[in-house]
Amino acid sequence: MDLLSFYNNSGFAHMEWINLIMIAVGVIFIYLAVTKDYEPLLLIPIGFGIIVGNIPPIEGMPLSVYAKGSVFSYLYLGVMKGIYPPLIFLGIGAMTDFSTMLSNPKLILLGAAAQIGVFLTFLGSLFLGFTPQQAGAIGIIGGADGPTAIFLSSMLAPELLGPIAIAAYSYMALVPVIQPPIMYLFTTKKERRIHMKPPRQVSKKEKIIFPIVAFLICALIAPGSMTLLGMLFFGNLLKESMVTERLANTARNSLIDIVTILLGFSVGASTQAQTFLTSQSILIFALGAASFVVATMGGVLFAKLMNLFLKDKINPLLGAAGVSAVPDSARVVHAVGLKEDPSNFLLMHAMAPNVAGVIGSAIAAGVLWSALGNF
Amino acid sequence: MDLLSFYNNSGFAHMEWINLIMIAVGVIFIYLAVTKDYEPLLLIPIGFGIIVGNIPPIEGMPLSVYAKGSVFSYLYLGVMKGIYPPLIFLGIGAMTDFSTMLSNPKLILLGAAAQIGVFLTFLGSLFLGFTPQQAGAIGIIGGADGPTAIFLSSMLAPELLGPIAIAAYSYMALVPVIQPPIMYLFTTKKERRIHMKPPRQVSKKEKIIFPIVAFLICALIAPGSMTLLGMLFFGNLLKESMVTERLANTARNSLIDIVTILLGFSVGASTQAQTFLTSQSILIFALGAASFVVATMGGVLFAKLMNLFLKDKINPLLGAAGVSAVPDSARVVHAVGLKEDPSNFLLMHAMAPNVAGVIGSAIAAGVLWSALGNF
Amino acid sequence: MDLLSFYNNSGFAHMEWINLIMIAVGVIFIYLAVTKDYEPLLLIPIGFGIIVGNIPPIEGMPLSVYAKGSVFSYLYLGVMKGIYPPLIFLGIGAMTDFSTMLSNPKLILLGAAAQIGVFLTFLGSLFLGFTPQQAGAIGIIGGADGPTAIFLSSMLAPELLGPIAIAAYSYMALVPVIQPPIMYLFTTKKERRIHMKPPRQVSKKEKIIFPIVAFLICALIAPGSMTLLGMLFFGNLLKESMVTERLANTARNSLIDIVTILLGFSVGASTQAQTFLTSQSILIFALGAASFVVATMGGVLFAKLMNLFLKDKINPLLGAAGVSAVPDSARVVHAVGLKEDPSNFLLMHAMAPNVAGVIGSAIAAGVLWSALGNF
Amino acid sequence: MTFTNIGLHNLNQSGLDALQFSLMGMALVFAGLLIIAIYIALLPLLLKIGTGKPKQAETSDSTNREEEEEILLAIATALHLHNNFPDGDERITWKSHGDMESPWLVSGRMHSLNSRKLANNWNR
Amino acid sequence: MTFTNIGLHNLNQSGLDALQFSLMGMALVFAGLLIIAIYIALLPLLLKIGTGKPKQAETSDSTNREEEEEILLAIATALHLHNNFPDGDERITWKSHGDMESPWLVSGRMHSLNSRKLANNWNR
Amino acid sequence: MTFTNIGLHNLNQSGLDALQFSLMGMALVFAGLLIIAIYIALLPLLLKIGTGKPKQAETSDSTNREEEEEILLAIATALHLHNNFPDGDERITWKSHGDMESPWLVSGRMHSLNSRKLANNWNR
Ligand code: NA
Ligand code: NA
Ligand code: NA
Repeated sequence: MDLLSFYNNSGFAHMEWINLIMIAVGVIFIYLAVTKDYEPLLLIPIGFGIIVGNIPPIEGMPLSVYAKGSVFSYLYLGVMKGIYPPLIFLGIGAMTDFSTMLSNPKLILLGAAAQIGVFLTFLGSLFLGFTPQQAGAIGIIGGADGPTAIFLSSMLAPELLGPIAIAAYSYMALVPVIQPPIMYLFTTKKERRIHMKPPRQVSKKEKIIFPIVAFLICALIAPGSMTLLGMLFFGNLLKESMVTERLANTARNSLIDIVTILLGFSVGASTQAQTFLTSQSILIFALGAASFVVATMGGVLFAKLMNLFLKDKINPLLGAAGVSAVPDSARVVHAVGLKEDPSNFLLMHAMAPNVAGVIGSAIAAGVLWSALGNF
Repeated sequence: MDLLSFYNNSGFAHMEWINLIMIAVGVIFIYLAVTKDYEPLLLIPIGFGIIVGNIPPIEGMPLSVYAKGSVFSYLYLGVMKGIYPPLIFLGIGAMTDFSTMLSNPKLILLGAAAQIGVFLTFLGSLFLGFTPQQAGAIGIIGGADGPTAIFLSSMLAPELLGPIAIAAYSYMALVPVIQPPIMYLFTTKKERRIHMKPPRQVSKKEKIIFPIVAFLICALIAPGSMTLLGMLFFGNLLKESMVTERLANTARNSLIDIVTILLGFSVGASTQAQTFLTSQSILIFALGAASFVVATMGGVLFAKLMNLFLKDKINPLLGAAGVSAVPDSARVVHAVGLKEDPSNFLLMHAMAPNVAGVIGSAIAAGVLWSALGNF
Repeated sequence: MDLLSFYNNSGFAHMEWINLIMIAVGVIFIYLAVTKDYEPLLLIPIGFGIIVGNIPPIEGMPLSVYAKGSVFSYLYLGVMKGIYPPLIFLGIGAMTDFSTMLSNPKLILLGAAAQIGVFLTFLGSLFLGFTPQQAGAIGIIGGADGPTAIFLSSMLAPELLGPIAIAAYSYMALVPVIQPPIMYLFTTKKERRIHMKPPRQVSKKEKIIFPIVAFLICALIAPGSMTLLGMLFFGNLLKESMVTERLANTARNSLIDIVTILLGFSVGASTQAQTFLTSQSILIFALGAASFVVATMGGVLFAKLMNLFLKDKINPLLGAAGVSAVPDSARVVHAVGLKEDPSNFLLMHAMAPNVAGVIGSAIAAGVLWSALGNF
Repeated sequence: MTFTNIGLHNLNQSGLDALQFSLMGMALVFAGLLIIAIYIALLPLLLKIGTGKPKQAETSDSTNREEEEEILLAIATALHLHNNFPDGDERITWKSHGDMESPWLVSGRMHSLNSRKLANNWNR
Repeated sequence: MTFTNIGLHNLNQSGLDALQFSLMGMALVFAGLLIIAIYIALLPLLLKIGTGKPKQAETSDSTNREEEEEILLAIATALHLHNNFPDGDERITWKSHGDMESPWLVSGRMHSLNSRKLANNWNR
Repeated sequence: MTFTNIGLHNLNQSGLDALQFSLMGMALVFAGLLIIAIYIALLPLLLKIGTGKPKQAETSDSTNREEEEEILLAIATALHLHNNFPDGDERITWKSHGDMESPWLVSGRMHSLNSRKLANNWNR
């Protein structure tokens, strides 16, 4: 009980430089969120979680997310068991307006095309020696959808959940940096200037029927997507039915906020440098970046392919919104379009491939899960 | 990994016609909620849950509420362990104003009389060959109170929870259809035109003391009702004490909404046709309907019985509100009263037997539980 | 199934006079909260919980917090596992403004000095024969911080959690009664009249950096404080970052309210007279009172000690706010100051030692936990 | 992971032809979203057919009269409640429309109770 | 369930006389609600007796003066806070009244702090 | 607990010197809060040094022009959205600013998207 034993029980005794690196990463996340407004709702909880997770815990004391019986381990259960992501999807469903998608169904296919990033990254990860389960979980980073990535990792490769989640959210935050160069590279100035027709009005009836039918289609084709899409479309039905406004309101406010806080913090706190900073993690970050690039390419090029057959040309920038990363990639599309032609307003149109991309990657996750899961 | 194996992993391969029937039931629930405004806060979550629960899951994959380790099974835990119903009662308590009941205590007895439906249905279920535990759980459908029915089923007969919950909520939604004929049958035109005296003002002090004393009375008589009524009166104290307004507010908004979403959805999702569509379920629906009819009769006839002794006659329509189904049966009473005499306003008076009926069926549930539970 | 067996199953059969005493205590808690506005957000849930917890449960039926499988036992899990207190700290963090503390860092030391109450009570409890673990948990009552006391008790001495929690909250509610005499005793009229300089403006940048750095300092010195302070400073970062306003809002409203309801109620319901009314509990209450007195003395006397060295004298009343009991002890300081000199406004200045006291007792709890925990 | 295991042979392990699987996966994603797109494109047509028939204006008159009557009753109820129940004394609570803080909301409910009889209020 | 087991004999199985039990159950439900009803009917009388005695107007004067003084102090505090603490700089937060966004709320608290001494504010 | 075990010997049991431990504990509490106090006292100085250097007004001009241009674009977008998308038809939802119920919020986002290039907006 002397000074030495106190020192040995303090964080100073066990702090390693790799923990300091991770703490610096956490601080950078918070800095980016505060000063650059990059996805602050995700980066601040994750960033602070990283800082907390890299304080060296006292040997045997129930402190870290990995310590049996610790409070953080209970909060982390919602990540490990895959409970938080569907609840977030419930809230997102209660926020999402599928109107533009309903008014221009052609744009939905762009959300399918962008999923090429998922499968190419899957193949790349296999090539580099990851197991099929790990490769599937890494591939889904290309879906650009945080909750989907966390859900699939927790089911297929929980040992990689930390790096996959951090990679997914980092790149989602960096969408305004990653996507524009690729969009410029694969489109001509003339293409970027294509104006879209204003969408038609969508009736209440169409909006109410949509979540039910869309759920049935997706769940029958890929039952593995039932958990995420069931909650997404359930939330949307709560919103569109007009008679459950108070439930939709709670789902898209208190509920999603509580889950976002717990999810972000505990994912961040799971990144102890000792298990996080491995060569695997670096590979995952490289694969994740590649996957975002490929997905963006996939969307843009598929739009150009569709234009070969369509009379009313699609602005191929919209393809980039197919990666999802809702709603940031839609905003990036809008911003690039505006740069080229200050009268070209793509934001609302970009929401169609954007939300279709969410559905698309949930289907992809369902397919990967059902084929690769260890049941 | 060929087309055939994909087909075998899809929902198409395992879909049976009984699942399609259940999906149609789910769609009908949603349709009734949207177009007819029947209990939408319950029917929409349950309806969508039924649809989700009847997508054939992939063998061995953790998808359905019954699959170990699935997300839905974790959400369903709150149903199975009986956790959601008391939390809903907390919110209901924080919403309920017991003023009319406090101003006219005679009307409370109507809420007791309607519980005859519970015990007659219990006897009927026994007669038809159900076990005593199952019969108790089926009887409580006559309590016309969703959370109470779910709570008691989860404790006495979890294997029947699905049909009992669906029956209870269906009939609660159909109260405006079921009750009026019985009310007309057992009352004369003159009785239906009886006007009630305006209630007296109730002091703050009475309102604050009420939940404490009422809880003590009920819990001492039937300790089994402690869980539900403890939460109901706790919520009411939060509301009436005036010093915990923020807690009451959260209990009757975010908290009850979150629990309602999870409860409704997971109860719905537990109705897989393969286990749900049995001859037992059909019997339960028949018994449930009978139980609502008997409960309504019980309330109306007891009011007429009381009138034999009272100077200030009670409008016997108020007896129908004793079944609870808060606040729908009170509204039905009001509507029937208005039809007969456009100057007869029964709504507020009907709230007294209405909330008394909630307390009454919670006591009945406590009695059934303590006598029939397998401890 | 006759009248006798019903009587034996009722609460009347098993009610003992010690249960009636506890029920009276619960009623007194509610009475104090309603009529005197003493900490109603805590006393009303705890008070009603005490009433519920002292209804004699039916033998073997899953009713009480201690009965395996009961609903209340699930709600109580959040207490036993120490989950509720950090979530409450998250909400408190999202409410707390550290500005005054940042503008006058000298006052922080008063929050350290008041923790003398914790360690002297620890020694006193040891002297009286409690085990070191129990003594640590009792000592923290002097921290005057409900969630910290519950957290440490659940980790060190769960068998004493009930009495410790009730003692902590009782004395926190009685701060306006306990502190003033001590404050008068140890200060002169002249000292009580010392005016404080108005605090300086604190920049946004300082406020954002503060929770991160303060967390690192505390967690490295006492990693055992990581759970509580991690959440406290996380909540504060959500508030101060300005970009996560919606998360901060949910943390300080819905989330903290839900947890407060569940925590208060289940702590109250854990006070069954049969296990609660022991000689140990009486000792704990005596030690708790002593600990509040010592803590107040510690703060006041340390302020006078500091004045020996400072040019700008500190009003020693501010020392009393160092015990935390946020924000009541700060209000008491303000009220006593106003009594002496109607132009002396100490409220804002008292918030500095007040919130420093929260941090101080969390550090003390971390130190006690890491040294005394059974890992 | 030791990087010793890089190579194309990884794409064909433990019975999984990864390339074929990926093509199949993309096909399923496209299939799902394509069917949704087709459904969306066809729905307005279907709805037009569906609502073509029941557009019979015959019942509207009697319905309107019945409805009007009910509105008058609802207003009467509302006024009655407003006059006889002092503020804050009664809130019927929960379900469908949250707290009923004003008697006008109660009247709204009364009205909607009546309108349950109306068949074609799906479009509201 | 095979429907082969229908019959009155089911009402008397495994030691449970279902009919007697049901009667007892209804009796308990009535007992609970009847006692509540009686309690409610008697409470106003009890409260009248209870408040009959302490209706001594003697303390009201000194209390009022003390209270008034405190109100003045509270207003002074409020003005002081308003002038010396720029907007948004300090929120004392949590407990009892939620966020204290305006100094007037603080003053309200100060006042209620004082009023704790008042014995008969139960009726407010 | 039987009260038979009262005494100073309890302060030195099972290898724990309770007195020394308590002193150490108080020291740690003081250490933590003292370091925080020192940090707080020094931070404004550090921030002054930190912001002393980058106060180069050179980029401000080009930045301002670029920014102004973007503001105009944002306003144009806002007006476009307002005119072409009937109320309630589109809410982009979630993240960063909650529901975007008015096109002005969208424009605010557009603007902040652009301002990501600005280096020294930490102080806003
Ligand atoms: Na996607
Ligand atoms: Na009932
Ligand atoms: Na403290």
